[in-house]
Amino acid sequence: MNPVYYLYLAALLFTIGATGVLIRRNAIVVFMCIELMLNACNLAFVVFSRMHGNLDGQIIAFFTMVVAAAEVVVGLAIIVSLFRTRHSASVDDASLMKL
Amino acid sequence: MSPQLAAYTTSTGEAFQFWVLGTVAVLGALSTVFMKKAVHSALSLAGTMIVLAVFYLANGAYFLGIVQIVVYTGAIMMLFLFVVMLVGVTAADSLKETIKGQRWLALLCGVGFGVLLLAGIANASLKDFDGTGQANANGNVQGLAALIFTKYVFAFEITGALLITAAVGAMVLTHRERTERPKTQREQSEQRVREGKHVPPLPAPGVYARHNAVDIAGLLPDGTPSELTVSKTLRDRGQIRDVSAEALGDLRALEQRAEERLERTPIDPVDFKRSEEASK
Amino acid sequence: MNAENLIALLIAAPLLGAAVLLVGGRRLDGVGHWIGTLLSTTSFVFGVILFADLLGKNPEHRTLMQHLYTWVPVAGFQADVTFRLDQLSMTFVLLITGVGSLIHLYSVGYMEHDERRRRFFGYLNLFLAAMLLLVLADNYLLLYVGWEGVGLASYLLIGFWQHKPSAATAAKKAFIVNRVGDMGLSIAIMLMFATFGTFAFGPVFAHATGASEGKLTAIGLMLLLAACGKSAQVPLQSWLGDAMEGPTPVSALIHAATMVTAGVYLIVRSGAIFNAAPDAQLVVTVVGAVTLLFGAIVGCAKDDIKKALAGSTMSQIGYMILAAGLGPIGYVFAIMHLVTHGFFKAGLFLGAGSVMHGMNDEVDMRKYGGLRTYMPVTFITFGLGYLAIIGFPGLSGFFSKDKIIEAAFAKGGTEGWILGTCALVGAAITAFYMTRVMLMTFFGEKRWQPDEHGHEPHPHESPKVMTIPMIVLAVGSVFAGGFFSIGDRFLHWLEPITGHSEGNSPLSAAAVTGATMVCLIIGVGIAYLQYGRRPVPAVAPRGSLLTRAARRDLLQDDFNHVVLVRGGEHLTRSLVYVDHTLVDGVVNGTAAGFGGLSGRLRKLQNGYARSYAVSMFGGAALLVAATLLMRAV
Amino acid sequence: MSFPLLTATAALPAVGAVATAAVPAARRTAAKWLALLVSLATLVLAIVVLVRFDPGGARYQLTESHPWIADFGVRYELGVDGIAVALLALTALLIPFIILAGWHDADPLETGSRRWRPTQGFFALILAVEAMVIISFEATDVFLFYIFFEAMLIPMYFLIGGFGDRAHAQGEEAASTQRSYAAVKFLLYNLVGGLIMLAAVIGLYVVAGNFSLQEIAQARANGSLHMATSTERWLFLGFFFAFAVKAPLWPLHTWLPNAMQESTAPVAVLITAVVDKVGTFAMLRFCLQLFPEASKWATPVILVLALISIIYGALLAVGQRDIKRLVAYASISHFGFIILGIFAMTSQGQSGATLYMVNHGISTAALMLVAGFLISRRGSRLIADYGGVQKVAPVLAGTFLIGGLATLSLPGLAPFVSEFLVLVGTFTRYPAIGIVATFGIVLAALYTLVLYQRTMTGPVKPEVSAMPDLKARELVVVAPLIVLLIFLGVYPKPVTDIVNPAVKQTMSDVHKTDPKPEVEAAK
Repeated sequence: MNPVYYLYLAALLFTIGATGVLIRRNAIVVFMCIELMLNACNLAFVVFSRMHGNLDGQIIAFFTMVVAAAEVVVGLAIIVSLFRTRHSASVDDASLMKL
Repeated sequence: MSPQLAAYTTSTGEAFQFWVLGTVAVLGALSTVFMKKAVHSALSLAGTMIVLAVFYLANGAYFLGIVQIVVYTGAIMMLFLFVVMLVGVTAADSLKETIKGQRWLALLCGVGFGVLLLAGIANASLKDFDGTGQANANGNVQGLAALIFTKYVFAFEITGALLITAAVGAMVLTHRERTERPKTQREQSEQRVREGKHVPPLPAPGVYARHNAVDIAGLLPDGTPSELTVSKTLRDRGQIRDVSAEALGDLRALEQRAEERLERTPIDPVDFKRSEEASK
Repeated sequence: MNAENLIALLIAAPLLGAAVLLVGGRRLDGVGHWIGTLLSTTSFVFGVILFADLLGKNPEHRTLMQHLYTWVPVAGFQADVTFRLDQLSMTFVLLITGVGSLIHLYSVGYMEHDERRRRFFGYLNLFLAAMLLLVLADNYLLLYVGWEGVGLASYLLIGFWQHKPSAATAAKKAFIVNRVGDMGLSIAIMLMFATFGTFAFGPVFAHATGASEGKLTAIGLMLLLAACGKSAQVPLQSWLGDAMEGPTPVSALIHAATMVTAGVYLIVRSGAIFNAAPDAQLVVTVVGAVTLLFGAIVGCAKDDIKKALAGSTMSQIGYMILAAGLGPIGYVFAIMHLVTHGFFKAGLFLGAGSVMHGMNDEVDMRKYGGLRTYMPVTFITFGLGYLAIIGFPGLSGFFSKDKIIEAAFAKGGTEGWILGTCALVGAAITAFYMTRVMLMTFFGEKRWQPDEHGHEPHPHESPKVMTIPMIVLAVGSVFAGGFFSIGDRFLHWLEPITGHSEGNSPLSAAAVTGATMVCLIIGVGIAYLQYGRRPVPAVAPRGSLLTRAARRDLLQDDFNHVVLVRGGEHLTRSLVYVDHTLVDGVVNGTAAGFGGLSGRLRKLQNGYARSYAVSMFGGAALLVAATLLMRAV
Repeated sequence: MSFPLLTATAALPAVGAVATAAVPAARRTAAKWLALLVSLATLVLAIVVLVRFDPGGARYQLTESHPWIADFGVRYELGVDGIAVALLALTALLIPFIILAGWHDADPLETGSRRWRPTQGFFALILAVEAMVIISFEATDVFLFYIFFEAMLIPMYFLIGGFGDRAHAQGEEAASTQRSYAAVKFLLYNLVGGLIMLAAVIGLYVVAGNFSLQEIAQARANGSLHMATSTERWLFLGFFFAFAVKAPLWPLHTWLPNAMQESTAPVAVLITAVVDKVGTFAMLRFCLQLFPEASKWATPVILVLALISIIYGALLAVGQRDIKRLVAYASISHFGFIILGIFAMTSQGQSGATLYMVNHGISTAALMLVAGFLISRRGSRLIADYGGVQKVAPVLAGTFLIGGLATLSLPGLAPFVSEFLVLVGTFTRYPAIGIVATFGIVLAALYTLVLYQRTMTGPVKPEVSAMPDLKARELVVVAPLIVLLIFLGVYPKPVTDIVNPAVKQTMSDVHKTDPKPEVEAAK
């Protein structure tokens, strides 16, 4: 088996995650989908690392994880405070930006 | 694992592992997206992540594989579950689309993007795999550490700053400072009177002391259930148990027995039958 | 001191007067009229000095040039402020300053009770300066300055009583109709520049024969258009009648003696061009002939004394234009008639002014009658002027008009006959309408009545300051013609400038004179029968179709009104509409279109983050597609 | 290095604008005097420029050149030729009069708020416009010119939208709606023009590699810079469009009547007498020098448009009911003459057009400012609201008449010389167009005299019966303009001497010579 298949898998997961972001309304699920996309990327990075024979790809994946953690913390905080004020976790309810 | 795993071609074992776990990962991803309840989504995602951790290990990223399980699946996904618990269940859980055309556009874009991406990967000449054997010669963790603290030290420091900022930010966002005195009970009741709805306290759940579970709606005098008596979360989840029919059936039976004893003509057998059914 | 240097002073004196009087303000109210008169007279004195100087020279060297400065120097286009004083301009200078000074004097009395008299004299001086500039200019552009300058002065003076809407309208009309003529002059100048590369008199006339006849005809016709405007010739005659709204001295000076004859000056001055363009000349004669009949017919029907005289002016200038169109046969006589006409017509207008002065500014002749006993001096001077204009033998008009009729016949061929006949008929009509004016004003019963305030006019003779100019002019109208004609003095004086030829008249001079006399008698006779023998009705009878048309200036004004004024109003109004709705509408429509489009596009911005995400995702997909495509290609 | 005189002429009003804006709210009068003094000092500098300029010398004089944005070859390059000097002097001359005429136009209605400083703003904006116009006349770098050509819009926008006539028939609210409509219209029209020009400026850079007018013109002249015919034409159109909007040429004119109608008279003068001149000036300097062949190619169309402007503007002026609008349409007609003169491509036409720019500036200023005084007295712009003013305010009526006569190009007043030169210049090459344009002078007489008749003559209307005559300040504004009109009408040589060499250069740029007359009669 060629390790390229990992890349196909990563692409597939990424696409599924992206589609999920678009069709789910629950902010928490949307966030999960984003995590899925990030993980798909991480997989790709790790495979690239293997492909090139150095560890830089893994480093990037590592950073991605850190950033994802930070993002999840802030994002969930936003969801919680949003839920507190509007009693809803729907992303569609946060549409004040329209005219 | 042995270094040759990370060589140009993979062993049959890895191939087998890939196909099995890959299928699991995809299914997990799909159910993350399509499960109706957020908890199920979270669990599916956790599954996918564990599979990915295994893949990391298979690709020679031992450190990341462990981190993925410990930090990601262990910490972050738990955070998700906590939030799901906090937020509870809302109407947003419904998979019904509210924006016109959104779903079709999303699927179209998704399929298009995916196909293109896959085509792109297929197109790229990715024949050469050096494998991580060389890089992991001194141990994967040591290799990573050497890089992080030399080449990527600035990025690492900045990431640290980011994490601190995120932590502070999360606290600021969720922290609620009372800027005004909380309303006293008296003020609350005055407000209720002024608004003219629910002047008395909300009715309690439970019917006739036969049922005292919180998920059973109280019955109004005509025998119909009152939504107000059940907590909103249960209502949103649709987890109300309606016992009104049973109560009405009991009433009918009681009345019938009274009729029989008083030797009057029995009333309306059809109604009776229905109430029997309902009570089953 | 050289005589040339005096030329600029001729103009400077009245210009100074105008500046002082108009800028000086109220302080000068007490002496303004005398300053104006003095400066006008100064100019006349300079004129006389220069005249004496010219007479002392050989006829061939009687042209004085004074170059002041270069006016507009642009590559290839050289306009200088240069004055040319030759016999022709000298004649005009004397006429203008002479008659002008007399009329200044007259106005001192006539305008005595007008609070804005100072300004009136300022305008009169301005007119003199402009008119002198017109006749002294050595190139057409400078002439154009004078030409429009007199137009401006005329505008200001016609509208002098501008609180009267009729006066303001008449002034505006005069200026605008004149502008149409001016357009002709400017086109003529442009044509000259394009043809000759210059528009100075000397070079243009010297090379006139070198240009193609088509160009010359065009120049000639444009000059004729200019002359028509200024000299109130058909078809641009309509303003002259209305111009009588101005104070009477203005009518005398500007609209009888001097300014309106500028057209004749222009044609005679441009003789070299017309001589080389016979077609243009023919048109000139036709215009002249038509106008002389037109003016005469209009003059017959008017009851307003000034308007009757205005019709007469038009008609007399028609004679001059006719003569000028005849070429060298007629130039001299055109100018001679112009000078004699200047005398008698100014005299007649001053007389009319004197009558009005005594009659509470009544102008309707039907309300006069029998005035000869009340104002004898006016009667006599007016009478002499009358005899002069109808061509009574021995008086000025007889000599000058007779010569023009002769010259018309001398043109030869059918044209000669037609033009001559027109001139003869014109003479008869002149005799008719002038006799009518005379009879209605000074003879018959008195017909005046108290006005609506109950003031009955008390006709009285005008003060000396007014009668003296009238007397001087009357003397001129009696003797000028004879003085000029005896020994062909005037002919010899002007010949070096205009040239002269005898032509070949089919009739002898005596025959023409005889025919003229017959016409004269017929005209006077009919008038006497109609107005002398019968009492004049105080209210005008309805009259025949022709009379009614003539009262309305032969409907020419109505035509102008309907076609030009109304049409113009409609045109401008619809253009305003078009500008607002179409030109501006396109712009506003574009703006509204963008507004609508942005309203539509705004709906795409529905505020749902997921919607935006879809477009981002779609964009990303497109980018991937583009990348792949680029790699594939 | 010598003293940067040209920079100084532009910098002085710019600094003055800042200083004026900084004057404290309570010291309104000080701000006015400061602005006036700055404008007078600028006039002095302009006169120094005029004196130092040698008509017989090099084409561009008093040049300054410093690198600015080196990467794109943009330089801070100034220099004046005869045409620019004349217009520079005109601008510097008119601004003091505009300031003096608008002395009370921006006084705040209620003097309470200490932060409210409209007066300072008004005068600062005028000075800012002056600085930008002056530098546009001086710039010989296309990019530099473009910057200020566009930047001018900003202060103008606020002048139009922020300050209007006090009294308004439909009340203050309607007035401010109409004002902002006019201001936005002005801005949008000119921005669109500017945008298209920007594209052309960039295109020019792509083709030529730098922005220096002199270098490009020289390279064009000696053939070292070749442009494809279509490229040249497109670039020309880009430039011309912007200038035609600014000028304005039919059918891009509709912003002018609105802008002039809604702004105060001094600002209206600023628009038509100063700012719009940049458009016609730029046609002469940039269109003809940079794109001679394309200019010749476009000439027939431009001439016809100019002709339409002349007749159309005059006819619409006849049909107006609003004094300021009438003057605006008259200006459109006059701009038609200027453009006609420029594109007739004869020495007379171009000298006449330059002279026309100067004269039109002065004559419109005279007419419009007097009209402004009139309007401020009665509080109405409608012609029908006046009548018989001559009787109660003869000096006002007299100056108004002289302004009107200048507008109708009466010989003896300055505009006549220029108008006639334009007509002659056009006629020698295009007789038919010359003749039709001559109709413009008849129509000019019509609209001017109708305006005068309806407002000044006739019976005195009760509303105007107490109208005061011109005050000393107003006379100080009008009298010098009238003197100048007469002086330049009688003796235009000082201006033509400065302009002629520059026109000769331009004529050689476009490789055109004057048509020869049929008969060489001139000595």
